[in-house]
Amino acid sequence: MRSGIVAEFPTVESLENAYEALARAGYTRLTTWTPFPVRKVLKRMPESMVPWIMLAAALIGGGAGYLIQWWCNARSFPINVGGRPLHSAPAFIPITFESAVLASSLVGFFVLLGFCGMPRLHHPVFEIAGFERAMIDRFWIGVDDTDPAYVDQVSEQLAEMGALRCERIARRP
Amino acid sequence: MADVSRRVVLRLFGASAAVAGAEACSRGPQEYIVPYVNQPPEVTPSVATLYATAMTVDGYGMGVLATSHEGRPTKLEGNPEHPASLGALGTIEQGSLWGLYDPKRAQGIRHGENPATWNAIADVLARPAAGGKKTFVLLEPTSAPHLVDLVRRVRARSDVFVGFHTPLDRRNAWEGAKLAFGRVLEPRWDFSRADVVLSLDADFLGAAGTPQAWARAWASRRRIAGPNGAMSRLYVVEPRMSITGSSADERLAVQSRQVTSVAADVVAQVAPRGAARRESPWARWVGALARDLAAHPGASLVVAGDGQPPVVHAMAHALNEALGNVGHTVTYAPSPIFEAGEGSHGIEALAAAIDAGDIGLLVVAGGNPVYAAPADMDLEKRIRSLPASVYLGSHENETARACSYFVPEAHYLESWGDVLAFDGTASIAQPIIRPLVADARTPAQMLAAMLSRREATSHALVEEHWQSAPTGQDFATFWREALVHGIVPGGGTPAIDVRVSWGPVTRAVTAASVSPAPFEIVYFADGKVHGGRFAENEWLQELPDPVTRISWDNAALANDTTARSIAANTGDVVRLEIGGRSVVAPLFVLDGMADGVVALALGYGHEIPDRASTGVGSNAYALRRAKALWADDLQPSAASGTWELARVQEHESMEGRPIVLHKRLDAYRKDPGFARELNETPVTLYELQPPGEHQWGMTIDLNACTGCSACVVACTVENNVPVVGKTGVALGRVMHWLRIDRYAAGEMRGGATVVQPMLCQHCEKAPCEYVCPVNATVHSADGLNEMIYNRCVGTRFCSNNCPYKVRRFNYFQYNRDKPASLRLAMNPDVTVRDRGVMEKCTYCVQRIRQTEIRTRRDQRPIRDGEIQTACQQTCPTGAIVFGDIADKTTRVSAQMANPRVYQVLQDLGTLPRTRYLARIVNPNPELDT
Amino acid sequence: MTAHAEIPAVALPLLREEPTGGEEVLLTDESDLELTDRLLGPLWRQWPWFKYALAITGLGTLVLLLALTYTVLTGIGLWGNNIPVAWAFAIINFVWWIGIGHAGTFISAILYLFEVEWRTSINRFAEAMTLFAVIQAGLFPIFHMGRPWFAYWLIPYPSEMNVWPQFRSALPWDVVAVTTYFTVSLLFWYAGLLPDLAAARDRAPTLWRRRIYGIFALGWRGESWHWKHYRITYLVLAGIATPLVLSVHTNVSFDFAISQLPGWHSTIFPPYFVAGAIYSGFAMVLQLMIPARAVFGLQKIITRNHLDNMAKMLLVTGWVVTYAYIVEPFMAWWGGDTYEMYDMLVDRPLGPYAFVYWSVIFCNCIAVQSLWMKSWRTSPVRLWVVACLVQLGMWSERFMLIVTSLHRDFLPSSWRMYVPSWVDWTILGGTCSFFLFLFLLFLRFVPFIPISEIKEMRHAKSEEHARARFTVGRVEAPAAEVSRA
Amino acid sequence: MEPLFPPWSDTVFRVCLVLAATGVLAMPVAAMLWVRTPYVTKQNDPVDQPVAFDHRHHVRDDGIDCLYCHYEAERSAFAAVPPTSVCMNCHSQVWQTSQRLAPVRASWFDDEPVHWQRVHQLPQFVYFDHSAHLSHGVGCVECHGRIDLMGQVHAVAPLTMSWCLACHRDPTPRLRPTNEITNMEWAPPPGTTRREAGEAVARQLHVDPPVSCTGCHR
Repeated sequence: MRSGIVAEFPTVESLENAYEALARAGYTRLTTWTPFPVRKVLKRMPESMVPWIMLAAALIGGGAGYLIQWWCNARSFPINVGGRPLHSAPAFIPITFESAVLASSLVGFFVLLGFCGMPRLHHPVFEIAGFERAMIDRFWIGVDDTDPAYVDQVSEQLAEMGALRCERIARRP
Repeated sequence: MADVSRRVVLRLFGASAAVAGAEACSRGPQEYIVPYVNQPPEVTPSVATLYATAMTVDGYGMGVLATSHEGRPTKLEGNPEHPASLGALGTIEQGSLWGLYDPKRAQGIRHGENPATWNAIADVLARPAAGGKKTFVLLEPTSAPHLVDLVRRVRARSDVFVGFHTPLDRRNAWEGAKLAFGRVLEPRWDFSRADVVLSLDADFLGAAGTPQAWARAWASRRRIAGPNGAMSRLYVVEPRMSITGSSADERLAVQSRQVTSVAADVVAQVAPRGAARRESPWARWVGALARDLAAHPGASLVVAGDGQPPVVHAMAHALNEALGNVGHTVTYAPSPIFEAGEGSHGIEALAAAIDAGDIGLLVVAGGNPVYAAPADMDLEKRIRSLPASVYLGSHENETARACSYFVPEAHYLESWGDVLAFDGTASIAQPIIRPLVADARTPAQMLAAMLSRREATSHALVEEHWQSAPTGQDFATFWREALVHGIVPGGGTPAIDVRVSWGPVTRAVTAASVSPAPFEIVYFADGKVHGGRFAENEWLQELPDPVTRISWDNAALANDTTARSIAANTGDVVRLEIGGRSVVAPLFVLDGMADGVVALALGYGHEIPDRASTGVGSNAYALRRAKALWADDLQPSAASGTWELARVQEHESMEGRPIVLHKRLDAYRKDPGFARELNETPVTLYELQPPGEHQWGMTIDLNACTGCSACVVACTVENNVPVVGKTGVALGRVMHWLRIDRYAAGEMRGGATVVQPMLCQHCEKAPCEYVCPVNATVHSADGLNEMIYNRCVGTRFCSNNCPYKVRRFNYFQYNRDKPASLRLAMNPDVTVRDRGVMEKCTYCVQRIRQTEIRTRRDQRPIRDGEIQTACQQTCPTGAIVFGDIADKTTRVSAQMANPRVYQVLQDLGTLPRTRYLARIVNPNPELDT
Repeated sequence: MTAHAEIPAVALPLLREEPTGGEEVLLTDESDLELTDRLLGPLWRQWPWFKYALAITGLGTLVLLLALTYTVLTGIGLWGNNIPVAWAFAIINFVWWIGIGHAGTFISAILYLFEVEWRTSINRFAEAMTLFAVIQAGLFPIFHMGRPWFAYWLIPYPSEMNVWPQFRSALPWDVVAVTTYFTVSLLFWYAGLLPDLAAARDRAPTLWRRRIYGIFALGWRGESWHWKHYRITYLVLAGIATPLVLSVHTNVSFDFAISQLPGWHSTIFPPYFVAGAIYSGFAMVLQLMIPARAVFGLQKIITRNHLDNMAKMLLVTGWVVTYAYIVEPFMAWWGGDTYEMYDMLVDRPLGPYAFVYWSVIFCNCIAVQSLWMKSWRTSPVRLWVVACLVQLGMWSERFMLIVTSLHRDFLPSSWRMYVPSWVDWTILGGTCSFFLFLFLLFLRFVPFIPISEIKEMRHAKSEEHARARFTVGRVEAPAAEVSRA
Repeated sequence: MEPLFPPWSDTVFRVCLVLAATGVLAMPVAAMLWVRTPYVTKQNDPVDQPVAFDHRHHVRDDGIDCLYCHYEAERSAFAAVPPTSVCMNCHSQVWQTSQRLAPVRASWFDDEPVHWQRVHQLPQFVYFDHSAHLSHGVGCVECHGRIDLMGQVHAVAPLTMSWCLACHRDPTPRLRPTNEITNMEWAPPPGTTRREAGEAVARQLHVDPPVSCTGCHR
């Protein structure tokens, strides 16, 4: 999120409750920052596209791997090697497989970074005092002010839910 | 020197194959083209020219065709027109090329330690020796007509003795002839007409020094076309295992001293002229042999070896006469060697004369007498006692050190000469290259200098002899003809008719004693250093001995029994002692040696530092007294320590695998198709025959192959095969593309061994090819298994997957840091391989491709036999046949149809192009038990 | 910053009292913060012995460098190789190292898929080990070439020679397999590291360290979307890494299996090699983990229970290779091929290299049987000794497969012995210290216990705690569900 | 709280990463392009010779046939720069005193060969044979270009293996009647393409260039 209210919670449970409550209150643009994945939060989110992208990459990579071998040994420089056929399909399988794996894992990794908006060094939330505990033992939740259900009172609501503190992230010009 | 820089154009520095490759990313170095100033008409760059010349081995002539690339002799092949060669050359004759380029060759004339001029030497030679003393000239036995002239003229000088010496003389044979015929004659054998051959310690198949014609003729009776063909039978009586012995059908291993009595027994049975018959351990063997001989009157042949005493030769002559062989399988003629048999003023005479104090100047022309002289003579001390001594030699060797003056000897490829073959056929030896050693001289020039003709060139000396000789035609024509053909027209000296005088023979027969000695030492000249003449020759030193497969050493050869009685085993150091003198040598246990016999090859154990020969093997001359080639008062004993022998083969058993197929003749006749199943094409899914017009293939007839190893040297020289030295061989990194495998075949009698030339089999479905990750070894359209050095990255997977292990790897940089002179010996048509590259036999693809280009240029087909691989070309017995197997009319196709043909490791389905003809042995059924 | 307990001496902790069963090990009473700091501790703390250890292994690495340079400049004639034994130490070490490199991905990927939760404490460790082992392995195929400067010819690139690699050979397969394996392992490892690097970023004592870890953390913020994509990607990566692990050593085994050499061309090679690889891999994990847990006092994180499970893995894979050792000679005899029979039934057990064969049998088949005893499985010292024996055995096995098969093949005329040269030994030793060198750096600068995952497990367990007491290692631990969310 | 990195650092960081990645990927590509540059293949790079020999003059003005000097080309692997004697055939009569010819005369009288710079350099392991090509209808111009228009000779062809292979695999468009070998301006008879003309030659001379490795590498 770019701007809005962020609140710090001491425990997973308190975060989960807050999240549930806000969701029930109709908030759709909620973000959490947690040291480890929180089941209840992830459950409410739509599925990721990464696996499908990786599948496509695998198919393309594998196909390319096979075609390269075929082109090299059967088309570009056909040459009698030990009386074997020029297009020795069985011998081309290992590389086909490996290139499929290579392609899909490379693509997968970088797509992951992309989807996570990484790599990046600076992020508005990093400017929030105490946020550095978010990777350790604190649980943060954020309400985007572009959320249709957004109201300024949300910070009070969060406080009631047991937020240790609430901070506002101002929109940058 | 234009000659050197021209090499650039000639790709001589192909050694930089890798560099060129590595520099693919940078610009190659700027090269130069250095044309002739005035190109000789006969020279066409890149097109090799053949010149006929002749080499002198032990005084006899061997016809040579030298391949010359822009004036560099790069390969020696046999001259087909020459009676001793018939196109083949042995190991030493081919290896002799090294001597020309040997970087350790003596470079200059010197007096003591100081350089001197030819004039200084000539002064010494021309003027009478100081103090009115005599001059003694020591030459090697020679048949060179122009040299003989000079000797006669030099002798006209009252103050000059001329004597002859070689450690390998034929005096026994000459004396034997005297005994039998009353005069010196040499037998001329015709094995091609002999059904039964008896060799009395005669290694006539050993490729070194003997006329290749003998092996060829013998093999002509061994190559049987089919089960109904006939083949000769070879009996061998010998103390040590020789090449001839291992090719024998029936073999009797007895001590050298016993050969006499075996011969005597044969005489006693074949021609019992009052000679008493004795009981002997070999009575049964001799009986069968005698009956076999008698059953083939006029078609048998008895030959005696130079190692045997005169009586044995006499008996051989007697037997041949009694068997009616004279005129059929053997004829007699005077020896071409000048003064053959005259021992009167040999080296002993020299010693005596020095002791008598009447020698003022010694002139040694050729040889290395100080090294090779009898051990009890101490010639070195005697020579040092002389006021002056001049030595003409190829290297700064033992003799050179003893003599006060030294003159480098001209190699026969850089000087003029002439020589007679064993049958008297004369050849004029022409130089192929300008002398690489400026001051080099020939023995003839030394003699000429003694006649105050110091300026005479070797050419002048040879020419003037032949101008005076009755040639029957105008000289220019004669000279040209003689040079073109490599032989002087008119052929050899005619055979003469003689009768054996039986008296001495019968007396000898009765006198011969059977009893063996506790230990007997047998000296012999092997096919490598040949008594020491080629001790500096790395090609030959690295060549594995055909029988022991040891390279870079000689060893004390003895059989198991003898070894046990010495309490030593292979690799142990033994001390061989005779009359107080002793040498240490590595023992090598070799089957087929006679009990009690220890054989030691001559010519090893040199001590001059920084030479190829340094510390290689042990010096047999240090033991050898007088001139006998054997002595029976040997006292061997185990010494401390071991001696690593560099062997190229460590395992003799075939482990019951179908590698060398062999069968007895009678068994073969019963089952002619015994090889067929090993020649079947396994079922395969793949397209086998490549599309090319020609399909090259090779057959090797194991019946004809004697294992002489001439082909190995041919391959080495033709294909720039590097030398890796003793350590390299010991580590298992020998580079020979073609090797002669040798296996024990106990169930066979005779040699009880089989040999097999093993080279790239050029498999149709080559296992090496499909494992190469970079296409560096692939199949050509004409069926060759190609090896592309410049593509090879050296993973060595191909070698692992080669069932025949014929691939060789450049573990180090063997070529680029070679001395320049050795690079001159390189064949410019073959890439010089770089470090880290795999290499192997290519069927001499350079010859194939050049012939293709030539014939296509002339728009004509390639004739059968027009392409000869190097090994095939030099094979004395014609065992190797190469050609187009797609064309059914070629010789190789005919061989492929022979019922004996088979594939090694056929069950692997590699479908080798190189196929073998099974070995058939012909033992005497009467001796079966 | 919370204060840290002083690092104990190396030897002591081996004797220290430990939780034997490993029950509730993760339910220490520390807070998340304390746990994090303890696990990050080794990164901030000064280790008195670190620089010495680093110096020694660094020196060894330098020696390796020199030996390789010497080889490249002079030629591999410096090694003991000859004809017929054209492959020897280099390939032995290659197969050995790549085998060691298998445990990491196996633990992280396969055990992850099988929801084996005890993997959590050790997977990062094992993955790092994988990377460093593969680096060692990768050296050999290049340097064993006669002309390593042309190694790139194995890669299909448009060359001005218009020549390509030959893909029927197993060597190009290796190139691809090894590079793929290295890349995927690296990504897998790094992906797993992101949350902990972020944690290190936020706990590092000095600004510069925070900045450096910040750069490597790539801006990870534990956002809900991060976790969403991260989880599924990690799962899929694990999914494809699993067949990859199996395929890599299968490819390596093809280097031999596609040839026709007796002792090489065998169809059981792929499973045989993979099992052997995991065998030696687990042995190496134990060899490194047992000392490390002692040094850093991680007995509560890497419990005897872990040791127990790993020991069982050793036992299983040990039996698989034993099975292969039995099948090989049987197949030779059953197939009746002369050459195979000689190699399997005569040359290996009775030939000149018999001592190698029998040490293989002892180390890989007999010694490991001691792990039937729980006392041995849970005793760090004994287990460590067994692991070392297994490591030795697996190296010897590769010697047996490569040298013994090569030195006596079809034509007895070319049979010959092989003796390694001092350069061979130097390079082998050199790679070992290079491996340790990298590993020390890893321990020093990278969070080598997955902090985030452990915190997650603790959370899950504390949820479950009321319900059931469970012991670490129970496969159906509900924590696994969490990890699959 | 003060963040670790200022906002602009994101852009910087990403740009750096992208540059690094492209750099790594670009290097091999650059190398591949580099080896194909005329600089490495030494194309179009006039070489200074010890004698300022001008082919334009000798070929065009004097109409001397290539084979007069390079007479080896028909029977040998090497076309061979001619021996000094060939130069002297004419230049003992004409331009005897020309300064430009001093090195030639020096060579002739001192019997010292002229060290010509090599223009067409093949690696040592390539066994090219001029006679094989001439006798099968490959004209000089096919590989050497319009020598008759060169003052200083320079290589036209890259002489890379792929370049050789292109012709060995499909020779016909480069063939011509053998009597037109040295003709720098030969064109196929009107109405026929080079390929047609070449096919006729190929049929007549049984042109079948080797594509097996040992055709050139031995």
